[in-house]
Amino acid sequence: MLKVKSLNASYKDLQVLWDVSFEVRKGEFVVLLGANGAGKTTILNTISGIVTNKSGVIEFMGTDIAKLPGYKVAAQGIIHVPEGRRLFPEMTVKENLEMGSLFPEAKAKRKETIKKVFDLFPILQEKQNQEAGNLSGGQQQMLAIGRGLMALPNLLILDEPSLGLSPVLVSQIFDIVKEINQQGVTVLLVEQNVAKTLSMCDRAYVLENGRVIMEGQGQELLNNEHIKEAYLGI
Amino acid sequence: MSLFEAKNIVKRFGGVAAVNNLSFTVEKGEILGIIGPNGAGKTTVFNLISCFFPPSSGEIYFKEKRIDQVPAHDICDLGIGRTFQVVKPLKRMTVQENVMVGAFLRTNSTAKAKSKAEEIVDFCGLTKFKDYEAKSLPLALRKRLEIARALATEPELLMLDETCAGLNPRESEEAIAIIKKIRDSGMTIIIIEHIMKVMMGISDRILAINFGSQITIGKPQEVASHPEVIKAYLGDDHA
Amino acid sequence: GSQNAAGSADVIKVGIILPLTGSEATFGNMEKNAFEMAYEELKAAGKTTIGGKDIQLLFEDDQGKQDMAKSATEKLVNQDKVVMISGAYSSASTNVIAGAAQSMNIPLLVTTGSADDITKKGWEWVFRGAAAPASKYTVALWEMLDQVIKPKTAAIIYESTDFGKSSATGFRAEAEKRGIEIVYDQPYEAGAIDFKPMLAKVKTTNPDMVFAVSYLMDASMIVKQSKELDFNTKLVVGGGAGYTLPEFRENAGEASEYIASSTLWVPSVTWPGAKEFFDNYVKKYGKEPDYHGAQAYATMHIIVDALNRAQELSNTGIQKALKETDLMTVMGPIKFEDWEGYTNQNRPYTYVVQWQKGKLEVIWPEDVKSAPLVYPVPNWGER
Amino acid sequence: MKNKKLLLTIIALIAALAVPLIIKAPYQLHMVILILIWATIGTAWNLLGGYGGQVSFGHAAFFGIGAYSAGMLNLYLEVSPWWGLLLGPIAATMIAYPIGLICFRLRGPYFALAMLALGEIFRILFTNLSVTNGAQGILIMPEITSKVFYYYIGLAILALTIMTTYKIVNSKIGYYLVSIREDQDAATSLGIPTTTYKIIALLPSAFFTGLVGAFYMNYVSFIDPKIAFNLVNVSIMIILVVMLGGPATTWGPTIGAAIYIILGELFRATLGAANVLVFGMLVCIIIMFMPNGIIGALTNLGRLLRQKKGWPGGTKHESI
Amino acid sequence: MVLFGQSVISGVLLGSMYALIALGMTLIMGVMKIINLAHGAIVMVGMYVTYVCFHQFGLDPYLGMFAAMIVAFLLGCIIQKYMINILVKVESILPQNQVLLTIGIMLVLTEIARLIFTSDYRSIATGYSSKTVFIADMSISVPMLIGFFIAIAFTTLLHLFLTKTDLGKSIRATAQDRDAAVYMGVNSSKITVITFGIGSALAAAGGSLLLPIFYLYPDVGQLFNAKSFIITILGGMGSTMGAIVGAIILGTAESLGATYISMGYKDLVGLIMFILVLLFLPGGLKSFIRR
Ligand SMILES: Nc1ncnc2c1ncn2[C@@H]1O[C@H](COP(=O)(O)OP(=O)(O)OP(=O)(O)O)[C@@H](O)[C@H]1O
Ligand SMILES: Nc1ncnc2c1ncn2[C@@H]1O[C@H](COP(=O)(O)OP(=O)(O)OP(=O)(O)O)[C@@H](O)[C@H]1O
Ligand SMILES: [Mg+2]
Ligand SMILES: [Mg+2]
Repeated sequence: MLKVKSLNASYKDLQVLWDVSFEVRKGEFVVLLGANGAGKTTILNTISGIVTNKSGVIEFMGTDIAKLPGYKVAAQGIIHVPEGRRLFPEMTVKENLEMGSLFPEAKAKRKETIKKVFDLFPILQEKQNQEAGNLSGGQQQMLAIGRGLMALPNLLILDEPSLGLSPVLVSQIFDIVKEINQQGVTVLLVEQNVAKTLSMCDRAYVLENGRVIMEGQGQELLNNEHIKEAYLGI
Repeated sequence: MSLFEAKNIVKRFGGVAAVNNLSFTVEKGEILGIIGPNGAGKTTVFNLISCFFPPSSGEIYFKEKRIDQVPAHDICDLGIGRTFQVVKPLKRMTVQENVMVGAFLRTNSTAKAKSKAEEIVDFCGLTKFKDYEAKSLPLALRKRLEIARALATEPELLMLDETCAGLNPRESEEAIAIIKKIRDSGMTIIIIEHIMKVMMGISDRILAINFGSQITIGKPQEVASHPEVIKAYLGDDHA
Repeated sequence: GSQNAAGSADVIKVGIILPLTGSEATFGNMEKNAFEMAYEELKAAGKTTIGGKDIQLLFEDDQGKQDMAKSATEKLVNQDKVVMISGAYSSASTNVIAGAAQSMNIPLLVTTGSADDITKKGWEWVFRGAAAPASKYTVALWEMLDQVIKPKTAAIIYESTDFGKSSATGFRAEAEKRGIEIVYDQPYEAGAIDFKPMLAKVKTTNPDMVFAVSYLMDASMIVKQSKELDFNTKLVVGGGAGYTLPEFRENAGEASEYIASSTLWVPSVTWPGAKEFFDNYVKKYGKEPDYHGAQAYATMHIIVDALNRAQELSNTGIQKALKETDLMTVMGPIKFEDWEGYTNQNRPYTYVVQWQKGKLEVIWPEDVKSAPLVYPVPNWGER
Repeated sequence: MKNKKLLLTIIALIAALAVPLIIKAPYQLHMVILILIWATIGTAWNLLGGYGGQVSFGHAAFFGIGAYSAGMLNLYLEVSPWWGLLLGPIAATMIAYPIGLICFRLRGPYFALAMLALGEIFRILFTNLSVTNGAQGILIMPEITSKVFYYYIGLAILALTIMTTYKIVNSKIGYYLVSIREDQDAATSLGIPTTTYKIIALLPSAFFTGLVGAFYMNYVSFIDPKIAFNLVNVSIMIILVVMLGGPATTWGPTIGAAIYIILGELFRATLGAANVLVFGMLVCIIIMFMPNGIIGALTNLGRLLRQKKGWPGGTKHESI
Repeated sequence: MVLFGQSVISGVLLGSMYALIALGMTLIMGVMKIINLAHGAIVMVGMYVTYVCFHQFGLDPYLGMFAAMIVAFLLGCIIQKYMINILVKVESILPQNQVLLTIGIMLVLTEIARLIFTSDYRSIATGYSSKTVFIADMSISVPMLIGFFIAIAFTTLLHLFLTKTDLGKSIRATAQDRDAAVYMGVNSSKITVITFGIGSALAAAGGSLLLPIFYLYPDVGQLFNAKSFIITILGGMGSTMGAIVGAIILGTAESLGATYISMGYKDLVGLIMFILVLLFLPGGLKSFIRR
């Protein structure tokens, strides 16, 4: 479904991605691993067209999207729940959710999807008329994911969704991601919660200094010595 | 008397109480962890202590002096340093200059501030990056810079807000090592963190809150096995 | 600027500073046109060549800013080596140029700037001929008020600028002398959209007459809104400027009817050449000149006259020639005299004019009037 | 490094002292004096705006008060307007204090707009009050005509201003100011009383602006409220001068002033009716393509040439 | 009593004349966070368009208003697309450099107008320019009354547009976080361009409403910048209802100030109100009105 081939990307004159290749197949749950600053967020932003200084091929369902501007990528059904949530702080929770469903198909089902999101995150329903900026960190994260779901995505990209969440919410969020995946949405996830994600995912890629150094099944990597030492700190 | 004491503090935003009648003490030299679900009011507690806004009611004492009405900048002078959950680096200043700004609290001499900063930059393992602008650092280092800058003000009480969030296990271990080093130098610390492994490892006591009120306070093991904490915060798989 | 020094040998340079861009550019350009027109006429008459040297006009743009006026003066005097300066339009610029001219011992002939101060400092290098001190615009008006109208109460409204304030001060002083009660006396900031609050207040004081000093568009706003408020008084007199210009009539429409004003010049004055100037200007530039144009036109004549009479074309020579000026111009006879604390100041002739049936008629002084005064003016409802 | 800087400063100073020996034409010298005036205002503004990040749109207030101090001394006490050089800066500083207390309660654009409003308030007050001679302004007779004299006074004022701001900027206060500019919350958490330090920056800024205002009055010999408190021609021009040269740099305002004055006069003298139009276009182009001024653009270029590699993409910092 | 009534009526009507201009400002400043000192110049452009329509094609100013809005919309789009959008991409020490850009734009627009139309004052005389109706001795200007109703209509429309339509929400979303809006599939540069365009069109409409009763010249716009700032802050940044209420409050305050203090201090009333609101009511009227 998503094929990335020899992707290079830079900020100004500083190159951060070097010849990155990976793929995500339809219905899969793929994880990107890597230390801080390895370039995970950069990869995701390259896909969704926010980082423009790049070369290489990004193919989504057969079409090359590498040259598309960001907003057209979203129109393809790739929805990115960004690092740091990036909500619209002065809009209400409900308006934030509505902003998630701007494309015709999603808009047609707006009411139903909102209901589903509220079922997933009851706290959002409770706070639906509050400004998003006044939510606590965890609530904001839920809203960000909810907003992503509103678009009825083909491919859902999540960048560290568990960041700053309480343990119970972390498990909840992972459960939800898993559930979304099982409902047929393809998921590409970046996480620091290495043990947990590796045990859940189908496949994973390991990134170091902007290069893919390893790939494999989740369980398989979990037992890898290098991974154990560098990421699990065992 | 304890080094720090909060008495029945309340903070309301609009009608909602983010912190609701919370009381706790911190003893000299200990590490107090604060846990609680998202939106429980942890960061708000820090903001109250550092007087970013005044409490709706209640009293806060530090070294037996009441501090809840003093201007925010005096808090640091009194000996309370903090970091921010959402890091706030002084972006276009170098790492060293960031730390110098902290060090200037205790000296007026540029030379002294500089040497002090160098010492602390080294202590936090940032020497390699001391001439880089703060905006070019990755998150892990920015968080460490927050700690370094707060340390430079020579606090007696240091408040750390999710300094390990977003770090991978390996990096958080490095962060923990630094925090332990700080404690060993005799500083008192209040720390907020969601990663239980970290909290269990370094806290002397843990305060668990929900809806702005205390659930329980005590030894890490006791708190972690408190049924209400499990229910509201840890979830069943942690039990 | 050393190349220019060599060139200055065979031409006589005269520097003229005007606002050619910026918000005062309308008048600056009108004056520039009038200067040029006069120059060409004088050239045709062979007066612009003196001892084999041609008079050359150097125009500098001050954008209506005193900073620029200072720079322009410096440039003209020190780089272009002009023998004398003329200009400027605004009082602010003229003030600065006057100070600079005085300190550099260069003759300055003021074209328009009307601040009283300019010729009240005893500055021997500063001359004001075609322009009057603002407080003297009303000489004819007071004659008329004394002889015909004899008001008991008056209201003064004026824009808070140099010209407005000087005019109001002058009017107030004269009124006090005569025991006329000033029932309303306030400045306003130019450019307001709504004068009704002020006018409504004036209306409650019910004055015999209103003396208003306004720039162009404020003038028409004030009379239009007086009409809208149905504020009737026996006579509204403008203090010059805004109330006499063609645009006033155009913008105020019927509300301009019977509004009077004091002024320095109208096309129908009897001074020789005035009518020709007006007609030629209209023919040449397709626009009607107002008194600013006449001032510039007359100033050009004064300059050429003085330069022709000067014993030598040095600063002192020109100063002396200017001082001895006795010339008839479209603005009337020009002489630089010292009186009432003024130095090198021509005694201005002033007029009172009134809009009647869309035409600006001279109603005072008696001997030059083109139409009789309409007084008291009918109420708005009856016009 | 340090020695080199010192050497350069000394060379610059000697060159500056020698200017009247080289430029003898009064007209050119007049331009240079205007440059000195604007360089001083810009440097003073830069302390608060460039380093402290408190962008003031109301510095005309201080300029005007300085100028009026000189004018009113002459008008009422009939003493030499040169005494204004003493009274002007003091008056401006005294006015600045309450202004600071009021406006520094606001941040960012709100602060900028409040200062804009205050500048306008002063203009309206000075237009309507009769003690200030209202709209008529104050005209004085310049006592000294030698341009060289004005040049050296102007130079001394600029040198004093640059030296003082340099000292401040490289001390604790400077670090505090920059930290306030970068993140006020962080600064507060580090124990910096932000309002106090903003005022500490405002007072000298107002002082020197007032000083140069008084000098301006002596030099130009006439002011009225429209000139002295002008929003576009003073308050905004100051910012333009600083932006042009490079905010938060020692020499930026001076370079900016030189360019501003020279180009402005060149355009005025040569371009005729289109001169302001061209100037406006130039402003747009400079801001769009040199957001950190000429010095900023040059250092950026320097960086590109010098620094090619290095993690983490960080640009090494030039001294603040 | 008549005097007081007359002042209040004048003030309310005057305020409503400011309202549309301020509405444009609140969209550009409040929603897009751009301090736009070229706003007045755009009002001026709108006025000239209306003027030309009237003189060349005999178009009534209330119809010319639509032509002015279209021209100003395009002009605003161009300014945002080719100038401001380029500027926000480069990083600078002081974010306020964007203000200076708008000053440059103001100079350019004003001088272009001057080259075309010279500095002459121009006005149009319509049959209703001076029409008034009297209520108990208090005069009400008909064109101002028309302006009042048009202002209310536009405000209501804009309010509904921003809160009820997806495009309106996208505008607000883009203002708050450009990149985040892109993640949602919003073409955020296009949105900023449209927003600036709409803001400019409203400003031009405000100018057109003034034309029957006022006059124009190239610098006329400067009269409106400060007023629109005051109103925008007074009403609360980005609040449409705040803008119109703020405008009317400012108009009334100016009017009462002119009557009871002095016309010379009229503008002072507004400015002092401005500073007081900044200090003591930082959210503006918005805090009361609730968007
Ligand atoms: N806007 C930017 N400008 C310049 N450099 C950047 C920018 N964003 C990121 N970088 C640099 O690019 C590199 C990769 O960053 P990226 O954010 O992709 O890492 P990451 O793997 O997502 O890390 P984290 O775990 O901290 O989220 C880092 O060295 C970072 O400093
Ligand atoms: N400035 C504010 N205005 C209104 N409500 C606020 C504000 N700051 C915080 N709140 C509310 O107060 C509550 C507590 O927030 P706080 O940030 O203290 O939570 P927290 O415990 O730190 O959560 P997290 O673990 O997610 O960081 C939340 O419901 C939040 O919405
Ligand atoms: Mg990342
Ligand atoms: Mg928190």
